[in-house]
Parts: sequence; C-alpha cells; structure tokens
Amino acid sequence: MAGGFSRSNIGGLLAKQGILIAFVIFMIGFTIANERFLAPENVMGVVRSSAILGVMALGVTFVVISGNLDLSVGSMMSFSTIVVLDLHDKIGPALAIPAMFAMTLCLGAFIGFLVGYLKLNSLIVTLGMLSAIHGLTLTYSGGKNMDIADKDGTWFAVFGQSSALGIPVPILIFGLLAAVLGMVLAKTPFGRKVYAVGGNGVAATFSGIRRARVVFTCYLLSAFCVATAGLIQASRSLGSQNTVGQGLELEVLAAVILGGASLLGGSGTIFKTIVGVLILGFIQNGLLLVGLQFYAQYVVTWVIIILAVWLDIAAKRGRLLSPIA
Amino acid sequence: MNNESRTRLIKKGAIWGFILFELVFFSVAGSYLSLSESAFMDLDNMLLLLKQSAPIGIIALGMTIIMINGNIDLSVGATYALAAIVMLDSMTWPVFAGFGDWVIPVSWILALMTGVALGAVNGLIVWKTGVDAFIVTLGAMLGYRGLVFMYNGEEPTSHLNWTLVDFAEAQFLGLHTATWFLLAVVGGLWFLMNRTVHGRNAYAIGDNREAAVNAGIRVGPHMMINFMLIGFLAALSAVVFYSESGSVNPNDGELFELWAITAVVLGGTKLTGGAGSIVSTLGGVIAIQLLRKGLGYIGAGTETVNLVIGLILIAVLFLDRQLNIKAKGELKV
Amino acid sequence: MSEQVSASVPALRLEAIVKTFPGVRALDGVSFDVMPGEVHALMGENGAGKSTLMKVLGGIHQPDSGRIIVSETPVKMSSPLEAKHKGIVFIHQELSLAKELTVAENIYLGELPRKRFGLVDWQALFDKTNTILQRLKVGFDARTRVGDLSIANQQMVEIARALTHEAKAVIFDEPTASLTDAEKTVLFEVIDDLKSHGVGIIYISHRMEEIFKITDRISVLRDGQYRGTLETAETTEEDITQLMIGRKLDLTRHASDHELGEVALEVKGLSCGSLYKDISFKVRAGEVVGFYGLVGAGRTEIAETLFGLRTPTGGCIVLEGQEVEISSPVDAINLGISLVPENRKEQGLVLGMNCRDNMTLPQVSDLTAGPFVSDGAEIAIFDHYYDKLEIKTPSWKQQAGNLSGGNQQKIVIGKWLSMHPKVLIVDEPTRGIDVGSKSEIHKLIRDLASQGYAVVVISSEMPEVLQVSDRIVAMYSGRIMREFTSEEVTEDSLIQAISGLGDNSGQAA
Amino acid sequence: AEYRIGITQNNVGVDSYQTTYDQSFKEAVEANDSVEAVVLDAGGDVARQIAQIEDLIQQQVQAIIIWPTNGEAVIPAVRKAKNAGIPVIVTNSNIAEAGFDFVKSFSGPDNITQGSRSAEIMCDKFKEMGIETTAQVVQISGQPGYTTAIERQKGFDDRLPEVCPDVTVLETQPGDWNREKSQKVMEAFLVKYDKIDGVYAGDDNMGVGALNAAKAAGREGIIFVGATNFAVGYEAMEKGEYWGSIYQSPVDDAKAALKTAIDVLDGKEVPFLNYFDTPKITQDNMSNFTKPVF
Ligand SMILES: Nc1ncnc2c1ncn2[C@@H]1O[C@H](COP(=O)(O)OP(=O)(O)OP(=O)(O)O)[C@@H](O)[C@H]1O
Ligand SMILES: Nc1ncnc2c1ncn2[C@@H]1O[C@H](COP(=O)(O)OP(=O)(O)OP(=O)(O)O)[C@@H](O)[C@H]1O
Ligand SMILES: [Mg+2]
Ligand SMILES: [Mg+2]
Repeated sequence: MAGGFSRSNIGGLLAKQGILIAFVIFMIGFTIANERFLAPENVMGVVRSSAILGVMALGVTFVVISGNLDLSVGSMMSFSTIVVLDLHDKIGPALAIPAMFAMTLCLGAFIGFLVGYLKLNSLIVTLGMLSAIHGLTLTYSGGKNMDIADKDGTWFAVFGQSSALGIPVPILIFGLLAAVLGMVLAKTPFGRKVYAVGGNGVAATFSGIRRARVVFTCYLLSAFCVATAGLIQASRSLGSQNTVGQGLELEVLAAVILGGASLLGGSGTIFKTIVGVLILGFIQNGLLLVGLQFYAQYVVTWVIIILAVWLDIAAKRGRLLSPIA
Repeated sequence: MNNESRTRLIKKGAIWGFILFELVFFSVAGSYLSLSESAFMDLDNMLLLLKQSAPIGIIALGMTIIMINGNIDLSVGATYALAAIVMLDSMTWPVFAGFGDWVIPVSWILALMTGVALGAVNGLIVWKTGVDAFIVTLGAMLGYRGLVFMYNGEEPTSHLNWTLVDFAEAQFLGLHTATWFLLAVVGGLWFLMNRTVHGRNAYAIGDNREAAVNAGIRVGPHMMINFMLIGFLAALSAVVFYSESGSVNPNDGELFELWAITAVVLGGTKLTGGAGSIVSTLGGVIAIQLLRKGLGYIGAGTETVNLVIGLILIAVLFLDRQLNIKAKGELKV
Repeated sequence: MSEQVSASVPALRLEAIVKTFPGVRALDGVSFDVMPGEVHALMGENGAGKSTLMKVLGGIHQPDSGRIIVSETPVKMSSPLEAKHKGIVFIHQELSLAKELTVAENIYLGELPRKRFGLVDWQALFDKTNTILQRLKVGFDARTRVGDLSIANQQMVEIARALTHEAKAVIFDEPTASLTDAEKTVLFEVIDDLKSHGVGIIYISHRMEEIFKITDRISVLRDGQYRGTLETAETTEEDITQLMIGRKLDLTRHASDHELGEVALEVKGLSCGSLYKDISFKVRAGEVVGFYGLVGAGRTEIAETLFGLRTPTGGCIVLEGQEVEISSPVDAINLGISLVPENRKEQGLVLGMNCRDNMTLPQVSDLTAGPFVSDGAEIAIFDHYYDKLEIKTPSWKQQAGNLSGGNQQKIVIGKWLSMHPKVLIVDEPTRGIDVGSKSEIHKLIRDLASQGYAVVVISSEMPEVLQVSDRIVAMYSGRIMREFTSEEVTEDSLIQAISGLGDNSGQAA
Repeated sequence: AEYRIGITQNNVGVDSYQTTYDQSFKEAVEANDSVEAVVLDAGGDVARQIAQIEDLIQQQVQAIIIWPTNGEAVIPAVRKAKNAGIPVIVTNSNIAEAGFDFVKSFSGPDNITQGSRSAEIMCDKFKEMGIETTAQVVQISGQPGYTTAIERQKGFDDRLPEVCPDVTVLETQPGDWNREKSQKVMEAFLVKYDKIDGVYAGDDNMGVGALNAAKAAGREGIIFVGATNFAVGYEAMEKGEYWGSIYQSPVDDAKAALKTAIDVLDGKEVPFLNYFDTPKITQDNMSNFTKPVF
C-alpha cells in the first residue's frame, strides 16, 4: 500500500517541496474565501507584521540546526524592547541601540556558554532563561510599561514605521538579514560546521571542529536576531509592555518546524524557515479575514504543523505510515 | 562499579537534599524576613504543601513516564483545561438532571475519558506518522487549546457543586483529598514502571528504541498507552483541582507543561529517555512548590520569583552535570 | 516443538530476494538455503548486501519480491517480533542493547516472562538468565546494569539472546568484532551447541580464520547478487576472494624497502588516570608502528590523547623534536596529526551529511573562495579519494549513512588522508571491512609510510598488525608490555605479551 | 503593627496597571503604621492563587484581599477563609455572585458600567459627527477568560444598542491586553473592512496599538475609545488622535482596597459593593484629569 509512494512523482515532489506546495494550497484556499486576501496591501501587511517573528526565526534556525532549542527568545525580545525604549530617553537613540544590542548579546552569550561550553541541556537552560529573563525585565522596568516621551520628534521610528523604495523598513531588515544569514548558513565554512555539529557533535569534534564555539556562536546569532526584532518592535510602537514577546518562542519554533528543520539538528534552511514564517502569518491573517475566531487559528495551525511535518518525513522515508510496529 | 552505584545513589538523593536545604533556608530566612508568626516547617504547612503539589504533581508524574519512554508531551496543560470543562459542564447537562449527586462520578468519568481520548490522539499520531512527539504535542498544545475556546468561547465554564467541594476539601487521616490522589498516583505509577512488562518495555524503548524494535517490542502501542495515561492523569489532575474550585478559565493550565517538565528534570529523569524515577519526580514537584511557597513566605516579589526559579533550574542542571563528571582524562566531546 | 525435522529439509530457504533502496539495488535475486545443524557463512565485500539480506530475514526490511521459507512453510516477516515467532533470532552487527536495564531484561528484551496482570516474573527471569550466563561462562550477574559492562561483555549479552529461544535459525552479524580470544572460544562453543540441537546458523564475518574454523558452507554475495555456495572443507581462501571480488589478492607481508627518516613522534612516560600508565614510544617518519592488544587495553585512549581529546595526567609528547601541548583536535590537526577513529558511525561521520561534505569537514575553513566554501575544491578532493580508495557510492551527494560500513570507513580514511598529516593514527582501520578493501587499505598504509608519513596502526587483528607494521607495541591493561621489530616477532610471543603473560608482566601488574 | 493583612494579586508585571497597583499597595501599607502586609502574586494562575489563599489562612493573617484570577474558581477558597474567621475583601475584579456570602466587601471599579460608559462616549461622538445611523465599529477585547475583559465587553455590547441602535459592531477579537497583538488584529480589520468608524478597545494599551495600525495604514477619522486610561492613551488624546477612555487609577484602586480592609478590621460598616468612581474622559474634558502615572 505504502510501498509505491516513494517511486511516484508525487512522493519525490513532496519530499523536496512539500512545504511550498502546502503554502500554495493555503494561499489559493484563502483567496477563494476572501478576494482581499491577495490584495497587495494585505500581503504587504502580513509580511510586515511577520517580520518580527521572522527575524527571530532566522536566529532560532541556526540554533535548531546546531541541535539545540531556544525557548528564551520571546522573553529576551521583551527584554531588548524594554531596554532600548528606556535607554532611548536616557542616552538618546544613537547610543541606546548599540547598548541594547550589547546587553542582549550578553544574555545570548550566557546561554551559549551554558549550552556550548558547559554542555547543559538546551531545552532546560532556555526554559530557565525564559523565566529568569522575564524576571530581569520586570526588575529593569519596575514592571511598568515603557514609552518614549517624545514620540514625534525621534528618528528612532524609522526601523518600524517608515518605508524605503516603497517597502516597509521591517521587511527590508528581515530580507537583508535573511539574505545574509542564508548565505552564511548555506555557503560558508561556519554554516557547514553548524550542520556538522547538529548532525553529529561527536564526529564534528573528532574532525577538529570546536563544537562549543559553534554552539556559542549560534546563540549569539540568535540573540542578535532577537535584538533586531526588539528594535523593530520598539520602533514600531515606540512603547511597550514587559510581556510584548511572551509566547513568541513557541510561534517561532512552530515556524522553524514548519520550515522542515529537524529538532534533532543537522537539517533545515533559512529559505524554508521563511516559508514557515509566512505560512503562519498568512494563516493567522487569512482566518481573521474569513471571520473565524482566533481559536480556529490554533486548531488550523495544529493540523498544518502535523500534516506538513508528516508529509515531509513520509516522503523522505518513502511511505506514508511510520514503520513502527 | 561500587563507585558507580554510589554516585547513582547520590544522584537519587540529590533532590531530597535540595528539599532539605530549602526547608532549612526558608525557616532561617523566614525568621528574619517573614511577617508570619507560624514557623515555615509547621506540620499543617507541610500538609498543605503536599496538597498544593497535587495538580502539577499528578501531571509531572505522567510526564515522567512519557519522558522515560523517550517522548515529551507539551499538550498536557490544554488537556487539563478541556477535561475540566467537560467535568464542570457535564454536571449541568439535562441528560443527567435526575442523577442528583450521582452526576459527580459520571462527570468525573466523562472528564477522564476526555483526557484519555486526547492522549490517544497524540499517541496515535506519534505512532502512525512517526513525527517526533515534541512536534506532535507542540501542535496539540495549540489545537487542544483551540478546542477549549471553542467549547465555551472566552467565557469561563463554572459549576459549583458544594457536595463535591466538601469532598475535595476533606481531610482523611490528616491528608487532604488531593494528597491522597497524588500519593495513589505515585504508588500506581511506581508499580507500573517497576513491576509490569509494560513499564519495563517503556524503559527499554526510551533507552534504545532501535534495540527495542529489533527485540520485537511493539513500540507503537506502548507509546500509545503512555500517551493515554498522561492524558488520563492530566484529566485526573483537573478532576482533583476543579472539584474544589468549580470554575475553569479557557486559559487555565497554560505553562503547566513547562512546570511539569521542570519538576521531572529536577527529579533527575534523563531527557533522552530510558532512565528516571517516579519517586524522584515527586521530590522535584515538592521542591518547586516549596520554592514558590518559601519565596512568598519571605516576601519576594514577582520579578525575584521568576529570576530565582529560572536560575535554580539551570543551577540544578549544572550540579547534576558536575556529579556526572567522571575521572580526569575524560573524553572531551 | 519436538517434531522430527529430517536433515534434508532446510531450516531456512531464501528464494530470489530483491530489495532496492532509492538509487541502490542492494539485493538482486538472492537464493540459498541453510540446513538444520549447519553453520553457513555469508561473505561478500562491504556493501555486498549481507546486512541488508539479514535485515530482510529478521523482519526489519521488507523485500520487494522473493520468498522466505522456514521449515517448508513460506512466511512473511513483517516485523522483528514476527521473525522471532517464526524461530529466527538475530544477533546484530551493532550492539542493540538498552544500557540502563539489567542484563536479564536485555537478554529477554521483548519477551519478559509474565505473571498474571502483565506483571514481570522476576524470579523466572533471573533464574533463566543465570542458567544462560553459566552456559556462557561469563563473570557477571543477571542483575548487573548493562551500561556497567565492558563492550566485550555487552557483546556477550547480545550473544546470550541466541540461547533464549527454540530457534530454527540464528543469525550472527559480525559477532566477534570486539571479542577477546577467550570470549571467542566461548562463542564458538555456543555455536557448536546450537548446531548439535539442529539449529541452522548464518554467520557473517570478514575474518577468514574464523570462517574456516567453524563454518560448513559459504555463500558469497557480490553487488547484491548471489555468487554461489562453497563447501568450506573443499575450498581455499583464494577461491572465496575470487568469488567475492573477482580477482586474486596479494597477501604477502609488505616489507619496508625505504629508508626511515627522523623521529616524527615521541611519547615519553605518558599517563592518563587509570586508563594507561607510563607509555613511551617513538615513531619515525616512514615507519609504521602497530599497537596490538585486547579490547580495553587502552590503545584508543592513547590515540585520543595524542589527538587532544583527553588531557594526560603525566608525561609529554614530542613532535619532530619539539615538545608540544595538544589540548584539542584543532591543535592536533594544526600540528599535523590525523586520527581515523575507532567508531565510524559515532566518531567518524555525520551520517546525515553527504559523502563529500564529510570528507572535507576538517579543512572546510581552508577550502574557501572569498568568504564561501569552494564547491570545486571540495569536489576535487572527493573525486581524488573516490578513485584512490574505490569508494562505492552513486554520487558524492549520497548521505554517508546510506553507505555500507566498509565504504563509510573509506570516507573517513579519505577525510584524514586529504589532510596530508605528518603523523597518521588509524584505530581499527579495517574493522568491518571486506578482504578486498582490507588489503588495499594495508597497501595504502604501506604506501603512506614509504612516502614519509609516520603511521600508528591500532588493531585487534593479529594478521593485520603483522602485515603492516615495522614495529609492534604489545599492550596489556594500560601498559606497554613489549616492543617487537617485524623480524623478531612471532605469533606466540605476541599473544603472550598481550595476555599479560609476557616477561614484563611480573613488574607491570 | 496592629493588623496583618494578606493580599494575593492577579498578575503583577503583565501591564503597568497591575504593577502600579502593586507598588501603590505596598506604599500605602508602608505609610500606615497600623498595618503590615504579606503581598503575593498569583501570576495569572488560579491554582497558585488558591494555594496562596490557603497559605494566608495558614499563616493566620487577619484579613485577606484578593484580586481574583477567576471570579468563580476562588469561591471555595474564600469560603475556607470565612470559615477560618478571616474576612475577605475582593479587589478590582469581583467574584461571582455565588461567593458573595463569603466576602465582606468588594472594592474596585464597576467594569460593566465602564463598558457602558465607553459605549456612551462613542455613541455621543458619533451623534456629534452625525453618523450615528451608519457607523460601523470593531471591538478589541482583553485577554480571553478574564472577568474584567468579559465584563467590559458585556457592558459595551449591551449598552451600545440602547444608545445607538443603528451602529453595527462588525467584529470582536481579543487583543490579550497586549499592544502588539491588538495592532495585528487591527491591521487585519483594516484590510477586511473598508469602512470602520469606531474602535472600542478593552484598555488604552490595546487602543493605542489599534491606533498605531490605523496610522500606519493611513486610515483617518476613526474614533478610538478605550478604557483604563493609560499614559499613552492620554498622550494620544492630547494629540487629538484618540477620542476617549475611562479614567481609572490603580493608586485609587489599591488604596481603596487597603482602606476597605482596615475598615472591616476596625469593625466599621462597609458597603458590600464599594465601587470607586471611574469617570469618562474624552478630549473635551481631559484637562480636568492629571496624566496617568502608568
Ligand atoms: N537504509 C538504506 N538506504 C539506502 N541504501 C542502503 C540502506 N541500507 C543499505 N543500503 C545500501 O545497500 C547496500 C548493501 O549494504 P549492506 O549494509 O547490506 O552491506 P554489507 O554487505 O552488510 O556490508 P558491510 O560488510 O560493510 O557491513 C549498500 O550499497 C548500502 O549503501
Ligand atoms: N565499562 C565500560 N562501559 C562502557 N564502555 C566501555 C567500558 N569499558 C570500555 N568501554 C569502551 O569500550 C571501548 C574499548 O575500550 P578501550 O578503548 O579501552 O580499548 P582499546 O584498547 O582501545 O581496544 P580497542 O581499540 O580494541 O577497542 C572504548 O570505546 C571504551 O570507551
Ligand atoms: Mg553489514
Ligand atoms: Mg579501541
């Protein structure tokens, strides 16, 4: 029954482009349901509001390919948003931005140190950091919302609110970062090492790869992306709550998984992650447009995640059902 | 070899040592910082502690067997909420109108069946599709939560049945009803994991799945049973808790999975499966509850609680690793 | 189960088995039969399809076509469990054990004796296990945690499974790879015992001496095709290799015909905790030094220390006259040391990565054009060693995990040769490698030496060390017992040395 | 100190209202020599809150103030306190009627009235603009499941048809008390509906999020009405971008709760529903109010 699956063309196609095909089907479905769905301003809007999630997902893709998890990105994004907003009024945007990046990178370095050099389990470390960074943010802000005093007189808004060449800046940042990180992952020696470390850390060590350093760098990259996301977020609304990033870690993870990165490490690409991010964004938007309650989106996301990952591995193993007895 | 069994013993004892440390710390710190007149280590307080450990505890115990089996379940919080809704709502269904208080066991059974069914769905997907349990249950965590909202929109579902509340608040031999349930689950699962073929096979599957498959163990059904069990336990946890509180918000139980996993890890269960102990998980649950209670007792604010709980988790992991470091000259990979 | 099986009915019969993987025809119409009470060897080059065939028999893979017949009944093996029920027991090439469980639970994995209500009958379990362990003459108890056993003992646990069943056929896939001689003897006794009970045995091994010692008939596979069956008693090594690889092998010792250079590597009084003590030796450029000993003698640990993977607790390492500090593999690689590790799946390869990327991994940072990895440079390296080592793979894009064991090993060797090291350490270079490739690898090692490389070969196979080494270091229990030159060494003296019986043993113990 | 009071709050730190409440409460206790307080936070988790009530009973505080995470689920726990002879005061968000027997008093805003008032503010503005027969409104509600969110939505939904029967509420989606989420929801509304005349948000935080979305999309002339006037909302009103809200001070809220508790302990008569006033604030009358501190 399942045997012929592998050799059929459908199987081969699904194996390579399963996620893309699912994506196209959803786009068509929603477009039929609501003709506004593909309207340029809507598409632009979805991409723009996916940019923050997307930027974070880029970093997490590195972490996941290196065989680890990062559940702290949501909390960390709240942290960087709050910090940059606070410093904006204290030391001015030109200093606030690098200062915020430095602080966020410190957090990333701390996690990277724990997971990379001390070899602690990343699920638990980042779970702990999720809570700890939230505590840190609350301590920093005293629990209050953080707002820029003079919202009209600051150039800080460019990162979130303006456009260049007709494209909103958040999309430009997302695109640029995706291009750079995509090249880094696919083409550079560092990228290769990330795959090796995630695929088999022991063999990577035996091949003279400094595994700890690679993992550490992945977390730094992730923190860099989080800081960028925090910057866009802060610039976009020029004010924020302490909980702005809460729960994003799971959405980010869902996007990366939808993109087909294996949680065991060693596989995934930036391009696929972007597709995953867009799928999530368009589902959310599409369901809102057809007037379904927000919770329908939960159920749909569930079904899509499982179908997407299932088809992906089914195509790889050449049969639909798992061979587990 | 003697040495190894000793370090293993130390590791098992570590969580209880940590609990002891917490007790001493909060008693001492409390005598300076606390406003309360009663001591921290008061018997009633400890009995309360056990009772309060029950909701997360029962789920964490279920999580232990799932993790020993080499899987993980992130959907327990949503299962817990859905089971609670079924229990509370079913008590008001017209079909059961003439049942009087007999509606209570009926609604319990319905709730537990809901839990088992949701667990079975997860188990079946993991089994038949071969998708990793982390992903399957991450999806289910969203999906089941969606079902929770669909049931009653954003409204809480409430039904206070005072007979039920009285039962749930009762104390028997000094222990609260919830505590009895917790202890019964500990006993039951200990027996299951250590004495039955299913339990031993679950260990084997988590330890080396390929070996289990090669040995002809039917991995799928065992995983399925364990997922049904954790669904059952998440529902049982809801039954125990909501019998007493009578109302469930649609977002109740969020983050329960993370707390349960934390407790399991504190209890020393291997994240990759194959090793772990039911009793140590109970220790992990108590340690967390004690930490929360103690931090409240000495007047720590929200930000401190978050910071401390997060860092403790990392510290425990670090200590666990230090305990595991072998002699000098270890392979550096 | 006391039906009379007449000796003329095969215990097991395979008919035209075909199995394809994407891009590989792993089995192409294989047929042969195994009689009750017969030890039937299955031989073939790496990647010939032996393991695949056995996995088809064991219910792990489903054949595309063909029939399996057990005692005259055609059966379908849809799962390992079913295979077991049909009387086929499979002792795996790779250890297949749950390390956290006890020996008893592992031996009866999947069929723990039960009492009512699904409870484990511990009494029966331990009793039965202890009986088997006594039969195997091993020194550990049924309640021992398997993870606490040495690798060799773990292999014995695996072997013990053959005795739990009323088996019609038992498959041993390279069971002796990590056994000591004593344990091998026990294994052969077990096989004899099974034989006398009328069990058919399929025995896979690349070690000729074993084949001739215990098997009755030999079936040979080549490129997934059945090449014929020989009577062991009427055949010679040459006949088998002829059938396996289609040509004759040069099995003579490679004498060293070149001048030795300076001392490339010198180790002085190196110690590492309880793993090994006071190790001193020299390797000169152009020289091959063989390290021989039993599994667990500490040879691998020395290699790992030289490669910066362990921190020594004493002694020093001198490279070309300079004392060096090697604290990581990166240091070692920069100093010109390469290590072909012992466990290719865990240490040698990233199985999910393609062959080319695996091969170029240690030098990927140097193969750049601008900031990017240069595709051309990588492919050039791969192609060179693909030809030189005759690696069998459809293309460099194939995942390393899909290659047969021997071809995987060639990728690892290629990886380290391409680094052009000064000192090349190879740990069990031919474990699980067929005779054809084996002699090529030996020749390669000799060639490298004549080109001026200093080579350290760690091996547990005596013919191998004898064949490639200029000098042989015999180790026992973390210590060097004796050093032999290739002229003075004899098999007997070598065995004495590595068993702790050598002239040195009194002082060393 | 004379009195020892325990308080268990809903979720400190999730927004500045709750944080300011927490701080004001602690300051009020500090300033009052006759009380000391055990201040706890349930972190939004009802199980933790019930455990905290039990702990407070066990520590024998003299009065318990509770900001319920769920107005119904805490009833049995509150009953326990009553049975232990400890008076309970509910703050900010009331518990369900079934529990009224077990509490001494509720102190806080009347969220249903707040919802109604928001409806009135919006309706009045529509009338002023002369679009009360055609106007279309979208609503962004608070975190699903929270009493305050539910009550405000109910107040708004019930009152709007009474005052402006021809105004249609196009759709309601939750914004989780979260500015960013609300902004996303509003973006989708803007694409979906060409004509939006008014937005009602469950608090100003979300209202400002929606405002940001409208500004980014270049849609003008929308009437934004919120509740719980946050500083950002106040500023937006100053700029004329945001129409109105409900003025509610967490400082008042906290002080009222503490005062009610002390009154109860002093043996004074306190009314059962002790609402503090939460007046309408719009661009027209905002000069009468000081800018919120949170
Ligand atoms: N799962 C798989 N997917 C794709 N190809 C496979 C798979 N398993 C085996 N092969 C291929 O099938 C062929 C036979 O491999 P097999 O492991 O049976 O060889 P073998 O005779 O056991 O070799 P060795 O002596 O090295 O163990 C090889 O070419 C191998 O690459
Ligand atoms: N008690 C044990 N538990 C687990 N693994 C063990 C144990 N003892 C030895 N090993 C492993 O067995 C393998 C062989 O042991 P070791 O490396 O000491 O011997 P060796 O001299 O290198 O022999 P060989 O090279 O033939 O394997 C090593 O990988 C080692 O880690
Ligand atoms: Mg093989
Ligand atoms: Mg070795």
